[in-house]
Amino acid sequence: MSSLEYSADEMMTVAASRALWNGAVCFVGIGLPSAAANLARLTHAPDVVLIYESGTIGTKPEVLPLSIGDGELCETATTTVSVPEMFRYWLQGGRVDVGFLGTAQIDRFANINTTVIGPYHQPQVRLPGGGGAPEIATSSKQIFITVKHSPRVFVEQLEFITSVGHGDGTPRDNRNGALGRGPTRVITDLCVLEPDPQTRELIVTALHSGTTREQVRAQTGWPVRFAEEVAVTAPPTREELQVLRDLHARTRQAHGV
Amino acid sequence: MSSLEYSADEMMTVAASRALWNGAVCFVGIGLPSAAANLARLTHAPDVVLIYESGTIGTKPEVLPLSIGDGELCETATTTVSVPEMFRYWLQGGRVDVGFLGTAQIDRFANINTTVIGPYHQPQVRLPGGGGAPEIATSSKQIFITVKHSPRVFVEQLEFITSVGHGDGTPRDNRNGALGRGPTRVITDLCVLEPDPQTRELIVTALHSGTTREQVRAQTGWPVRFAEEVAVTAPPTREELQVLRDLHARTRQAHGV
Amino acid sequence: MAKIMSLQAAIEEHVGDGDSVALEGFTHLIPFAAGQEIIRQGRAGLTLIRMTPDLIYDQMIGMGCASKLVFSWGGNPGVGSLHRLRDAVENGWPQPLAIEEHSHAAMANAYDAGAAGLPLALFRGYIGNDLPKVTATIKHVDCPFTGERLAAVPALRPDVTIVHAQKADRAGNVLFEGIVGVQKQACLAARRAVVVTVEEIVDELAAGPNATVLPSWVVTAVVAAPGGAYPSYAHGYYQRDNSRYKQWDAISRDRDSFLAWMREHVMQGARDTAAGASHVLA
Amino acid sequence: MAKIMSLQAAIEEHVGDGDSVALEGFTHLIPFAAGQEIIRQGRAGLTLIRMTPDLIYDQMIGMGCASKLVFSWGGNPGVGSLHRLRDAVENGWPQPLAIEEHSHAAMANAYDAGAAGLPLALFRGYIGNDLPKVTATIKHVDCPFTGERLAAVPALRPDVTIVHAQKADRAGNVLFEGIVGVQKQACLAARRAVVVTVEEIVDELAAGPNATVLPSWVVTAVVAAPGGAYPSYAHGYYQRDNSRYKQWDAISRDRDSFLAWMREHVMQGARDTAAGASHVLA
Repeated sequence: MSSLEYSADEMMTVAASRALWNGAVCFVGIGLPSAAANLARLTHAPDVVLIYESGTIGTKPEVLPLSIGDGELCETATTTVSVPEMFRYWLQGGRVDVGFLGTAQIDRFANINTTVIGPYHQPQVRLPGGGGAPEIATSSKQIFITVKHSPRVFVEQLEFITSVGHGDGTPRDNRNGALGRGPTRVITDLCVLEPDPQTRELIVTALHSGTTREQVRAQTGWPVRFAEEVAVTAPPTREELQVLRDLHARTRQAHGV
Repeated sequence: MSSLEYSADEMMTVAASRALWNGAVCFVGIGLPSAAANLARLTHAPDVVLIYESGTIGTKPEVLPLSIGDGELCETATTTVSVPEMFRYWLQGGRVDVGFLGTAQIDRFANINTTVIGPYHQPQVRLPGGGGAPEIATSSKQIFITVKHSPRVFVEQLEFITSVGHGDGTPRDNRNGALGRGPTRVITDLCVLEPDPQTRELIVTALHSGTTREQVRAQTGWPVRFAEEVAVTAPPTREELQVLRDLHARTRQAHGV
Repeated sequence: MAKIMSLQAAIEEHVGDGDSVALEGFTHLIPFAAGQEIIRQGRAGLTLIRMTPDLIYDQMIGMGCASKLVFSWGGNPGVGSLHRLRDAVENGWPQPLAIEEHSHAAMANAYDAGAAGLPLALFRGYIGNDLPKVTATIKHVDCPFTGERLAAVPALRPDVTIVHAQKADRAGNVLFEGIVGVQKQACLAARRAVVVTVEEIVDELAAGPNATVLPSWVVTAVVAAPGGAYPSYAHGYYQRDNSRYKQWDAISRDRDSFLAWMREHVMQGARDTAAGASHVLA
Repeated sequence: MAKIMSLQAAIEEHVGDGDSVALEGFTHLIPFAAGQEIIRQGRAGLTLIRMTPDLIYDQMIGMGCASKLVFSWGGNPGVGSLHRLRDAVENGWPQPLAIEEHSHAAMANAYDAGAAGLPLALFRGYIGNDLPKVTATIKHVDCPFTGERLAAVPALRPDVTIVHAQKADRAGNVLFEGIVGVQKQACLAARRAVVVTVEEIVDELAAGPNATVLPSWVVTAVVAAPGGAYPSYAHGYYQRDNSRYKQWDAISRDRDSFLAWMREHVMQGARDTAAGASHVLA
């Protein structure tokens, strides 16, 4: 690889896209997860099955949707079902390999908050809320989270858990009803974190090419730990960058902004 | 009316058809109810909404279906939904004005048996079973039953209640969960019976033209009572007979038998 | 991803003795060809699940494939009894048949719950009738908001679901049209395998955006079986052979005539399906 | 049978102060024209129900129509916050807004239960998160078969449901196509009235056998409102105006600019809808 110019955001999207395998059934959140999932589909995972909560199954958008229910998603889908069916038969039915989420805040056990900053009834900032995430988080076989690293995002303590990750680290008990393994990977613009197999605390398992441990520590709101062996994420390939940039360009043009 | 020749079966179907009003939403059982409901639609009730448990809503068959799911029902319907949706949104949803049922046996409280003659686990005759009727009987706003009069049908005691009518005559308590008023009319080839407002026992409220009380008593397996004023069902009109016979002729031709 | 294969191979690979199997199709699109292939392959000890057993389960029961039947209406539609079913229940011929009997509403809800990954279905049903006295799987749950007592049945989760549809594309996506019954729910409720026979395999499904489509990745095997729903019907392909349903009453009433008919029309090859296919061509 | 009427008359007749009202449409087919007519008619004290409040409820909340919001995701899709919703929740402007907050799964199930005439919805949800601590209507039920503890929420039963669809025929049967969301469920869950605005009223719906159709007899009023989903979209008619969604962020961030925009585009007549209609023609 010759050295390519790329942004940290591009690295993040590329690293997130690589986590998806061909044929995976992925329930896609809007924003960063959607870009990563579609990049995967347009590169190494052409048969990834993308599901959006608007009811579109097996969608292959030419441009990234701005909303979770853009017409493009329906027009390029294998089929489009009602929203109750989506949540009942497809998500709760246990058919989703990967739930791919973004978030506003995340704690060391990969619990996420998209509801509120400050007390719920006297919020400093009222965030949009859970949407599909609370049940995506517990009915998908595993969860990937992608979010930009910052100490306001990676916080010591959440004021509100919108969607559970690994709770307080106690191993999940089937009787609490969560079907899947929960978050297995968090991909940021700096690194990849995975839950420690013992403690379930997120630890850094890979640093993106060129990132230092200090950078990660500075952007994490708790004393973040590193795996015994920390891998280095390969930089984006020329093809990955080209496909991603084309996708964004098509998207900008289509959205007329 | 000049005197027309007609059979007791024709009188039964005509009398049953007259019970439906224009605009009624009718969940139709196969056989006699289907003939009556379609006769109503083709005569005085053009806007009756016919629903069959196969999922067809607002169907307008040219010929009588042999099965509850003939293609004709779907081709002439406003829309066709899945069977779970039919039972959940349309029947249980409380949208049915009249559930129109046939039966193998009926008792004095209009409970019906279509399951078994003899002990359930050692049946003399195994009948087809309940199908949609158990919940049609309790989720429709009212129930019409049409069946040929005979002492083997109108029995003192059912060995099995497949679909509840008025139970043991105790007024229905909303807490038992039945939504509707239950059977309000039983139309046979001899007469019309309705529940006594007090006791809920079926009593004869109309004799078909030319039928005697003795005939009804002889064909009823319990000492049947008569209303204080017993009406006489007008014989079929020329139009009713013509439309019914045309319908049967079209049906015979279409079914190729 | 669905694998396109022959009917014989699909049944050999996916249906084993003792399995619970749902062959669904509500009057329309009944998978006769698949059921008859199961008979030819001599499967035994099956738990057969179907709202309306119809002629296909009458045949399977009469040929000794089944040890249990889960059903909600066991007649010959528009005609009368299913004589092989009755003979099994009333006389234990050719072998005893355990039955689990429900209402349509219960089974439709139970398939829906199976598709939805729930352990139970909750509905307003089984009020005032005797079915809960004879069917052990009917329980009740009180609504925590209103106190209303609702009926509960376990979700239906067949080992294998087999259905017939109009079309699949070459990737194995399947389209159902017309009376769609509980096919989609039954397929999504299957624990181990979903086998779909179709009238034809096409390049493009040409389905509307909200048509009843099963994506390839929830289907195990797709089988081209033109006429495979005969003597039931396939909307857009051929009509229900009502005369065959009526003839079945006489054919099946007697054990010997039943066995003779099965030998001639099913056991010596898929002649019944061929009759259906000829309807398509006609 | 649905009555075909004007938007003004339909809202006058069917939406009263203090009603619980669901204007549904999941990103697609959001009934903007109807919501803006409710604003023009000055309704107050409404309980607004919607999975994704979107711009339409931001407008209704900012104009003082609502005293309560039932919702599951309250953002501007792809853009960020709904500033009028935030201002009401954070600062009580223009008046305090009670909120009942759910997840999408809960609301979708609750509409489904409402359509099904059940008092509650049962689903596998609300596991491990804090929503049950702040939303009083979340309870639990134990499965009598498996012992699994499932989440329960009351059925949603709005007094009035308002949706937008592509077409109605002259009898008032309604066709939805594309992303159909929870519209059918929300309509069938309504207690008192169902108002449907449509792009056009046609002679024939020309719908497939299993299309998403509401029969006329479950619809109260049908209103021709071309462009009535603008700036959301109507599959087959016009696209989502993503730029408007982005502009809304600036328009709505400030109370005065919001009020000025509403005066110009909504209060002086249905200019926003006209903009949508011009998209159709374009």
